[in-house]
Amino acid sequence: MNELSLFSVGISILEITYIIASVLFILGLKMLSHPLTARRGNIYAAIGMIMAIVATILFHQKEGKPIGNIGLIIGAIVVGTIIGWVIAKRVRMTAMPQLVSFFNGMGGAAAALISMMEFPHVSPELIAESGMSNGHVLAILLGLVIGTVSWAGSMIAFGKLDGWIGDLRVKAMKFVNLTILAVIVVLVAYIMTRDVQAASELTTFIYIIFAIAVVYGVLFVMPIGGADMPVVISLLNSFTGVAAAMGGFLYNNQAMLTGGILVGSAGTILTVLMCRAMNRSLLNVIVGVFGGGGKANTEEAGTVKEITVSDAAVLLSYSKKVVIVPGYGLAVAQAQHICHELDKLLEEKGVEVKYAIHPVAGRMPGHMNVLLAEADVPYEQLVESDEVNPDLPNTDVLVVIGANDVVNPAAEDDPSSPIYGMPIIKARDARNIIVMKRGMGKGYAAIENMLFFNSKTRMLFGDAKGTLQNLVNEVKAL
Amino acid sequence: MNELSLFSVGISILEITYIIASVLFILGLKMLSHPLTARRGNIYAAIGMIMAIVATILFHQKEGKPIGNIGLIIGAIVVGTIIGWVIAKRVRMTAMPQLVSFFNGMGGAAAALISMMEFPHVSPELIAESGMSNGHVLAILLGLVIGTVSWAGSMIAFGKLDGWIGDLRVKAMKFVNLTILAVIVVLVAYIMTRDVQAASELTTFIYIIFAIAVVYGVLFVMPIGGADMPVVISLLNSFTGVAAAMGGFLYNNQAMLTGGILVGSAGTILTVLMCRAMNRSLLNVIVGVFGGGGKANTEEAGTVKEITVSDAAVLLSYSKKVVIVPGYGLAVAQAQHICHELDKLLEEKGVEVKYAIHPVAGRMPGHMNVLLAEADVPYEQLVESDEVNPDLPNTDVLVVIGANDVVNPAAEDDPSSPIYGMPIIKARDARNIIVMKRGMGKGYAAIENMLFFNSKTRMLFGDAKGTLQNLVNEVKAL
Amino acid sequence: MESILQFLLENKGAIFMVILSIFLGIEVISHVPAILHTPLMSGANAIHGVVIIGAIIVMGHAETTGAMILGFLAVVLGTLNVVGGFVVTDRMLEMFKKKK
Amino acid sequence: MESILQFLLENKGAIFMVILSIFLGIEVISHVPAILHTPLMSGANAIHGVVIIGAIIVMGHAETTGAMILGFLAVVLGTLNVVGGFVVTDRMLEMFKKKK
Ligand SMILES: NC(=O)c1ccc[n+]([C@@H]2O[C@H](COP(=O)([O-])OP(=O)(O)OC[C@H]3O[C@@H](n4cnc5c(N)ncnc54)[C@H](OP(=O)(O)O)[C@@H]3O)[C@@H](O)[C@H]2O)c1
Ligand SMILES: NC(=O)c1ccc[n+]([C@@H]2O[C@H](COP(=O)([O-])OP(=O)(O)OC[C@H]3O[C@@H](n4cnc5c(N)ncnc54)[C@H](OP(=O)(O)O)[C@@H]3O)[C@@H](O)[C@H]2O)c1
Repeated sequence: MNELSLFSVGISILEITYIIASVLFILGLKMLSHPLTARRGNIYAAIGMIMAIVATILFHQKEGKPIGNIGLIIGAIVVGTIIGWVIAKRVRMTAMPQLVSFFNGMGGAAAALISMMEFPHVSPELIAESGMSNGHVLAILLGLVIGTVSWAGSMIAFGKLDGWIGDLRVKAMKFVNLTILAVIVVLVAYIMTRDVQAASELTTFIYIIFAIAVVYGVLFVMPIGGADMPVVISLLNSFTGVAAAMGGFLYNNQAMLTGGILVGSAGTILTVLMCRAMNRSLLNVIVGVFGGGGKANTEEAGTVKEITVSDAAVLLSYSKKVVIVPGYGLAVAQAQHICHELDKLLEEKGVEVKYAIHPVAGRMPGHMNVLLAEADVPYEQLVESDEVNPDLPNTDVLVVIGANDVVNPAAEDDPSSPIYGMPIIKARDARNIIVMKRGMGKGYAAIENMLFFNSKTRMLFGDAKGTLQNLVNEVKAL
Repeated sequence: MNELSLFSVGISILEITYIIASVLFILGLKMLSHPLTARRGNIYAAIGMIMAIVATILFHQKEGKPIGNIGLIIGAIVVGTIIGWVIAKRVRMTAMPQLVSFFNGMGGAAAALISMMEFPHVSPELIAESGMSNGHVLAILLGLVIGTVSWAGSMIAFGKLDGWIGDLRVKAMKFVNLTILAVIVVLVAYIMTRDVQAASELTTFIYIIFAIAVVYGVLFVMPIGGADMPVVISLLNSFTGVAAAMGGFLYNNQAMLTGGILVGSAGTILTVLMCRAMNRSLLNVIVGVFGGGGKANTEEAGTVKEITVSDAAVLLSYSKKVVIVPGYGLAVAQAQHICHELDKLLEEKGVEVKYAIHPVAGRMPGHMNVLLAEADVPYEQLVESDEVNPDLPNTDVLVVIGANDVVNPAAEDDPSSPIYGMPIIKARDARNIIVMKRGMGKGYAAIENMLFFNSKTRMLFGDAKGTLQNLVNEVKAL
Repeated sequence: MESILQFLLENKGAIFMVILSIFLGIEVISHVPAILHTPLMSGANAIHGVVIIGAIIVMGHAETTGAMILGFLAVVLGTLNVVGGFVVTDRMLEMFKKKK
Repeated sequence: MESILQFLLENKGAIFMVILSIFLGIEVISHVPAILHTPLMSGANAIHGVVIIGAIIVMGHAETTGAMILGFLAVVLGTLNVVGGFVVTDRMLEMFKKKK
């Protein structure tokens, strides 16, 4: 085999590896969307990724030149791997959404960097032939803009979820954002219509676009309510996918193209599905109507009745069937372990205890599952809302712990309510209802909850962790 | 615009049209698999097809030459359209499966003809460069073999379903088939390893392969039980898809490639799904184990009790709830119209009548739906088996008309039965059961049915159409 | 070995397209209810009638009488597949629609 | 107009691949249960880390010190995306598995 054919063998192996990697991405994504195969799917996708990376380092060639700086590249990969691994392993389970956002931002930044570095190197022959208005330049510019927006937006989302950035809601925001977007479009068009010898003459504009895209990313995410972040992260996720796909066009690279587009389209659908699970539209999330609307009939609310911890302990201990509805408050109070202690105590006394899991309880999908799994609550005790609802009339006590919107009967009764139509856990069907929360604070949707005023309801005020601790002590003492 | 750019505009439009057609095929197939959108999906796919055809005639070029013989081509299309349309519109609803098989065969034949005509024209430059063992030749040969097998097989399937070809089951068949397949493979390899100047030197071999493929197609389908034909047709359908895709490779044609592969893969899955609905494996269908196996316990069967038509009429007229289970016998007897007359009569008398539709009742999926729709039975009266089963204990009379396997309790009771595990309509749960059939003949699976010996069951022997007519007369006379 | 790699390399686009189409075909069909099996089979049958494009191309460049006869036949058969396929599918689905 | 057509023609393979991938992305995800939304989001996030390949290519052909610094950064960030993404997803899914 001569030099030339060795060369072409390398390229062939590289291209085939990319195709295999693409197939592994597709398979992985498919498997990720079924509970039983999800974990294996993640591993499949990871294998595809490793294959693509190794093959690129070994076999990639640009105008006949193989990959250089291999030491530095491997160094960078090692650094990235250590940092990424440690962060991913260390972080608390409840901080997962911001972590995903952080890693997403990294991908966006990488895409933007690639564009910035490739721009000055657009081949002069191409420019001589078809000017700056060619697919190559367009892919670079789109990669830059989308990657940058995704990076900046993800960082803000990260900050919000981590609690050190608040919401910024100004009336004019929408107008400002549209203007910035228009400026970006104009700049892109400007660059693409220039008559130059080499792209490097226009590098300054690249930095300008980068700066403006950063501003846009920040302003895009700033006004969105902190609790809507999972949806926004999913959206930014699909942005980064598209940015990666631009790189695929640029390098005529199958794996980047498929991987990027796949994530772009799957991410968009996932965003829509997440919105749907909350019974809202994507526009509604982005414009941020939530948290204010809904003229709940607070006037006629009536009074709430409290219950003491010892009475609650007695009521629970002498029940046959108890259903616990956990919500965001349980996560905030980090009360999952003590809650599981309570349910074990009750089960020892012969009480049947189930957890009713609402799909959007908490602040991310599956939040409650992750939380309770952390406390080792066995899977068989978790019941989905559709399943538990028909059973509630036979339930002696339903205990709401830090949940609010997901048990709000307004979703069924009040067509003017912003949550009207959302499927809920029909708490009021139970024989007795105990609600644990700190006070009369509202939930995420910021609307009144008539359940608290129901004649069957008793309130047990206080931080969920403390209250549950007291309850456990009382039950033990019985 | 000069000549050259006009040329390239035409090509561009053609390629874009092919992409749009491909997308319409995908969309159409997707919509075809949901009840509400199915009909629209079919139309979408048809629009894609028309676009592709028109664009090909207008814009296709081969080495700069546009499509010639346009008059003849349009003539052929007109002839094909008229014949196809008339046959498709005229044929009885119950003859649908053989019709699909017929049209499928036409597609296979077209693919084979294309291969035969293209073979002598394989470009001599290509042969000079890489010999006969190139992708082009392979695509032609595969298209020829697969298309021919599909054509011959489909014609046999057509003949079997139409009743003028019987089953041929010889022990050695499997061996013969494998030998023929081996011969074909050898011939293909032989052609591809020849050292010739032009492919036309090998044309004779093409005809030999064609002839052998015809024999293979015939022998492949001959031993398969007539009632398994829907599965076989679905399989041959995916064959034709692959043959069409070979044409796509040959002409580097997007629409043919996507359309063909899509049908090839969807057809394969559909075949598997159809097998699964009968609780059998594809291999089992092809090798044809059915019809013989299953050592049903005929010995201890006991005796059957008959009922007279007038007693049956009384029983039905004074019931509150009647469920009719139609089966293959109803289709054979063409008794759907008189059956609907009976149910209308009963409904007038205040009896609630439902039809329980088993997914594989009859000889093609949806057979009963099509049959009853033909007799204008309203859709609301049809209930799927899963839905009807929990209701049967409250059903006064269940009337089985020409069904057998789909109500056979062996599927639940007898692990040694060939139909064990198949979901059935749990007829024996009903308060009374009337079974209409001609005698004690067995069903498609050729096994004994203990339902007929159940103490709640009464047999009403005779051809379904005649019996139902008598029943209608009696009920009217009451 | 080398020539196989070469072949794969040259046709990587088409090969990948085929893989994607296979996936798509599987995904699209996998949730179809049993009742639609027959119409779906028939609809798919109509779609592979796309082979008619090949027939038109062959016919459009046919020069001898023999080739023309065969080409004519191929176009007729392809048309039969397309037209018959779509019309029969529509008829079946019409029956289902009639329901209401 | 003409140049757009020309562009489409030249990139028809890539364009069609993109269309197929979009379809596939939609099909593959559309039946995911709500409980898997977060892990799926995280898994998808890891997959778009494939951008690291671009970073490696850029870095592999960087010549000036400035380009090397930026390239190094790009590879580090891409790796963060990939490794962090897959590990975090696995951790989430591990929690779900623990159930039994
Ligand atoms: N899961 C998702 O993917 C997701 C994503 C975005 C948005 N959302 C939205 O989030 C909401 C989730 O409903 P949810 O019922 O879980 O929560 P929620 O409606 O937000 O209510 C949480 C309740 O917990 C109480 N609480 C807070 N801290 C507490 C503590 N330390 N101890 C005890 N109680 C405490 C609060 O009342 P006090 O202040 O009186 O204590 C509050 O009413 C839905 O509206 C959903 O649409 C969900
Ligand atoms: N639907 C599909 O896609 C499909 C495809 C292939 C195979 N299959 C198989 O076909 C079977 C379908 O079950 P099935 O219950 O509908 O039918 P079946 O089990 O085949 O039984 C039909 C019964 O109808 C009776 N019959 C025949 N002609 C009659 C007439 N003129 N009047 C009255 N009765 C008549 C026969 O008994 P007598 O001879 O005593 O009258 C026979 O027992 C299943 O085993 C299924 O797996 C279905």
